[in-house]
Amino acid sequence: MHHGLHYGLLVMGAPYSSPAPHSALRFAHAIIARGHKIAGVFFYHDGVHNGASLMAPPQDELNLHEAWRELNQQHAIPLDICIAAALRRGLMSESEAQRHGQPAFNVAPPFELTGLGQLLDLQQRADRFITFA
Amino acid sequence: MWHSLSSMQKLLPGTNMSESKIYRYLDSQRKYPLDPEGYLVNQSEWSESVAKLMAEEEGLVLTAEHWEIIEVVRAFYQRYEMAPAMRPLVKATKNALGEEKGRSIYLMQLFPGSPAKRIARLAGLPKPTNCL
Amino acid sequence: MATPDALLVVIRHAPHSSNWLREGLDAALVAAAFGQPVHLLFMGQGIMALLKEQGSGAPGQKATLPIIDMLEMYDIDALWVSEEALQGLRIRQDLLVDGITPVPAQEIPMLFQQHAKILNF
Amino acid sequence: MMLHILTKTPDSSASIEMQQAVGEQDSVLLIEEAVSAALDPAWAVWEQHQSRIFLLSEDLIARGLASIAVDNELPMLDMDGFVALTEQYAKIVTWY
Repeated sequence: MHHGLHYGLLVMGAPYSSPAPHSALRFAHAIIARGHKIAGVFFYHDGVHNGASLMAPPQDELNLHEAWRELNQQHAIPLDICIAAALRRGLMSESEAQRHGQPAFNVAPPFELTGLGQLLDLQQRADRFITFA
Repeated sequence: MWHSLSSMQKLLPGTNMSESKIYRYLDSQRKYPLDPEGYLVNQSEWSESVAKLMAEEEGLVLTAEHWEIIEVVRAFYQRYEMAPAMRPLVKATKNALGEEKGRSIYLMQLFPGSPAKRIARLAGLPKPTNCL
Repeated sequence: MATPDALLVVIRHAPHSSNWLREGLDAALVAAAFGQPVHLLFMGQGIMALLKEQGSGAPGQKATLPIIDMLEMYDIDALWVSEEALQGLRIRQDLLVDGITPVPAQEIPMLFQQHAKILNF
Repeated sequence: MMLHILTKTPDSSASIEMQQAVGEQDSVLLIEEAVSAALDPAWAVWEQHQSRIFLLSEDLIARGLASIAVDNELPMLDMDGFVALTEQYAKIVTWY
């Protein structure tokens, strides 16, 4: 009866400062295990740090950035980051680095910098919309 | 993984900016640096002649009708410390100049493309930061 | 009072404490700019964003009051505050900007029920 | 009818604000720091929402609070149960 729901996730907690990204990832895998789909994950507020590709925790700890990438690779789940929240906090994709004249970048596909419109669109499209913060 | 942009090293501050494709100058005397999207780097440098130069390179001749809209946007920024998106721009124009002009079609005719962004640039305001 | 397709944005954080307030208001502004009806509910410390005597920001920070004043330009007219929270903070309504509607404690759950879409900041 | 997720301790402002918003038909799920509510079976919210309030078991176990929750006869859900709960509520609000 409740199978095949589309979930949208909003992640606003920073990796290793907040338990939110861990909770969100475990929840994401549980959603899929129950036969549902994830329409997208949107990162806002301090959650944008999940997209930092320079993240290098000790080898025996979960690398949250890698964990999100794997979720994307295994289930083709879009990973969208609010561009204004990211730029403020020093996260940039290659094209943003070019636009801002910066010598390096730290956001790469499958993470995408996008507008808040994407968040509102995800909330509209999803059958279930859940915030982790 | 660390992404190095070797091709961009020359753009680091302190290197020769004139070779850069990112920053450019509005004027031939190189007085007014622009950011990669054509916004003024130093807001305080804005003047009516700067606006005229900006408009010129966009192929736009500023008439009295353009100027009154630019004034509306500058007043909006003065009051709210943010450049307006299209919807509040229409409302602010309506409040200041009346029903006839406070319509998106009118603003589109004066500033074709995306009026909110174009006017913010011509008015010497920072790029709207809203996640739009 | 509430339309089914309106977005309810709940603001619970004060100015100058974190970026929750600004980023919450940003979400409200973007939704409104896209033409979605937006209602704002201020709870707890979030009420501090409505104090009319707020000065300009702490050094290097932008003030919140201009954004609150700007909401009407985005057609965000429904600004609700929890009456209970007002009393809890000992804030009289005349200390707040104009156009605020106090909501009695027993009606707060109703506001949440009436909105299909909610963002909680 | 909706689901409230609380992530902060029972005495947090998030918790107080959530209590102001919870309606009679609503359910409550306690995760992350909120599972410390297991230590206080006298917490008003246990009384008010008896049959519709749950603790996330893996967050309890991680914090060493699982047997206390069992002793106090408080209802627990695992991650799969968390998803199942969200299936029943079209609207979910997180308090943090």
